[in-house]
Amino acid sequence: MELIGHFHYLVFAVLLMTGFYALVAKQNLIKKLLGLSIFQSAVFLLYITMSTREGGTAPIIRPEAVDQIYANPLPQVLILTAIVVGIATMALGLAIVVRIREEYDSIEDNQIRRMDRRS
Amino acid sequence: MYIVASIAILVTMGLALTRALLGPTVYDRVLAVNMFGTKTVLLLAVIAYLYERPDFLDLALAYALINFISVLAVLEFFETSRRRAASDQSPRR
Amino acid sequence: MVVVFALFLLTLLVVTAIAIVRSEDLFSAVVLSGIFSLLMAANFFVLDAADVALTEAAVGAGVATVLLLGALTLTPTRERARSRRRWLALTAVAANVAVIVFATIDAPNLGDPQAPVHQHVSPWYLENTAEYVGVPNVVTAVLASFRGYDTLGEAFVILIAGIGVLFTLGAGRDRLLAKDPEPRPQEGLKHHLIPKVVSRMLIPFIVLFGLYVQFHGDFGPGGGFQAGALIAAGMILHSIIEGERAALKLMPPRLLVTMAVTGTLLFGAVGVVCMLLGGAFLDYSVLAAEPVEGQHLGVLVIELGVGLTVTGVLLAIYHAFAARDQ
Amino acid sequence: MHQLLDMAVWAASWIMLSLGSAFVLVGGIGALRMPTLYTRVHATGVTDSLGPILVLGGLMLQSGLQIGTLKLFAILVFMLITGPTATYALANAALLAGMTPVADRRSERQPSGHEES
Repeated sequence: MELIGHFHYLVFAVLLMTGFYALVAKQNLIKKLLGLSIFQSAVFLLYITMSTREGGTAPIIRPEAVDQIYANPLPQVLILTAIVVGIATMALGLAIVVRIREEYDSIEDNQIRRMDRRS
Repeated sequence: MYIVASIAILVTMGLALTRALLGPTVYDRVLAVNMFGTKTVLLLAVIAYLYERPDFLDLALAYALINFISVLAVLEFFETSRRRAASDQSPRR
Repeated sequence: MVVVFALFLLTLLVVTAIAIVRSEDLFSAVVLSGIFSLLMAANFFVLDAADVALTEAAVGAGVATVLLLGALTLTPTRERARSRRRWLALTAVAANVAVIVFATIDAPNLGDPQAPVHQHVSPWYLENTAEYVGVPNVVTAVLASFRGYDTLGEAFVILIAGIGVLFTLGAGRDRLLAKDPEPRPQEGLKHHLIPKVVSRMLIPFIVLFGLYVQFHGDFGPGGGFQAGALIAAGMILHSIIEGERAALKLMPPRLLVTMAVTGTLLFGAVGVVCMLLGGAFLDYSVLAAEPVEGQHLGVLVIELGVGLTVTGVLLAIYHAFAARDQ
Repeated sequence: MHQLLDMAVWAASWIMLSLGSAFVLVGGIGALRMPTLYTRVHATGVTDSLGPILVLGGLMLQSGLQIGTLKLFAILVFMLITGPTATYALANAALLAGMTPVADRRSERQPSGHEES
């Protein structure tokens, strides 16, 4: 039971670090952005995990149900907005990648650095 | 009974994911994503009943409506890249 | 039993994430990220977060994949360079996983009602939403009313991100319209009869459903963020089918930018009106004779503002990418 | 009489749900085990229509007449419209890219530029 209760944290750790690995080790800029979005999703997952309650349901009040337990609405609010903000900022990142490609004709980090050093 | 249905759907999701990981062509992956999408709709519908909150079917409805946009986007992606390969060989600015 | 489903879904999630990072073909990675988003939504739903799941559904299925594909048409789709100092990175990452797992040993179990998160503000929200705001969906109430400042900030962040994209890529769009504004017969997927007919039939329903999510957000899962993403997805479908020029003719860039700006300004204006009526900034109780009525009105208007902003920004971003490759 | 009817509806819904699950599962196995792309499209395309009809139909019978049933019906209709369209779009994209449908696995040709390492 202990393992089931903590499995979400394990998944959070692995997802977070998978995204982080893509960010630091991969050279491709789009791959880095995908890694960033995985990293972000891991955080979303942690927050939503914290919001659940045993025997609870989504925090939409049902007047007919007495003594109903509801999940914590606050983390859900934070994550709900963060998802949309996440896609908007990822689009900004992609836009910058597209511009980099137009300037350097490459989206590989090491090649871009080499070109920068040469000029 | 809902549980049996959800287990069948979950197993199918696993199979679809395996297909998406195996490939071998990109079309197989897109096929797997599409399949995964329909299975998600079914899973969400069944779980909404399992939780006894049918008002959450909105979610499955949203997926049923917009899931195929990504497949069409893939089709358009292929068309665009093919058209570009046909029209000019020179690198585009 | 559902807990076991969640474990299975989470395992699939990890597998997908590792596959995304490992795949050398960026196109495959993007396709796999579609699966990742579906799994996230299913997980959120299982974890009792219907609103969040709806957001992830609308954003992930309708917008994220399309945006990534739009960027991929402008960039090479294969990863060329190999990973740098792969083993060093792997060791660091593994060490970090160990540290995080060690740090979460003392964390409360999943769903533990004694967890610190459930002790402070949230019981108050759950008990008093009906009295102060009077909407059944506590998430909407907290989002729009109790934490209105936060949401205002998020709306501005979205607007600023959109402005950033338009500044980085925007010129191409005006060029496209100035050069050749007439829709071409070859554009889009118009020559595919079945997708064309089906999409023309579906787009009104998607927009209608978006409006339902927008205005039903007080009672069920939904609200401005979800509705904005859904409506944007519908219009993106229109643009994919009919081609970029037809879509820009229907909703010109100027209109999209106006929508985005109007939305945020509407949000801010509600706050200012509240102040002028003698309340605090974004305290909607003063908007009507009855405080609860005022809250209702305020929530409705600011959700509308958020919806406008999200639709405008997401569509403007999409068009910025799509018009660039013409 | 009423009781008998209820029983019949109940039994029918369970039968539909289990049949639907079986079809869904068969589709999944088909997608994994079939040898070429087009056979896989076939396997999933067919079961993606039949599975939802049975599963969602079973759920509809479970819930009786209420707003949820209407939503389920809408989901079903939209899935029946979009599923085949997506399958068509996918098969069409593959065909246009030059993947020829073949019966023999060994001669499956992959067009240049789309195969992966």
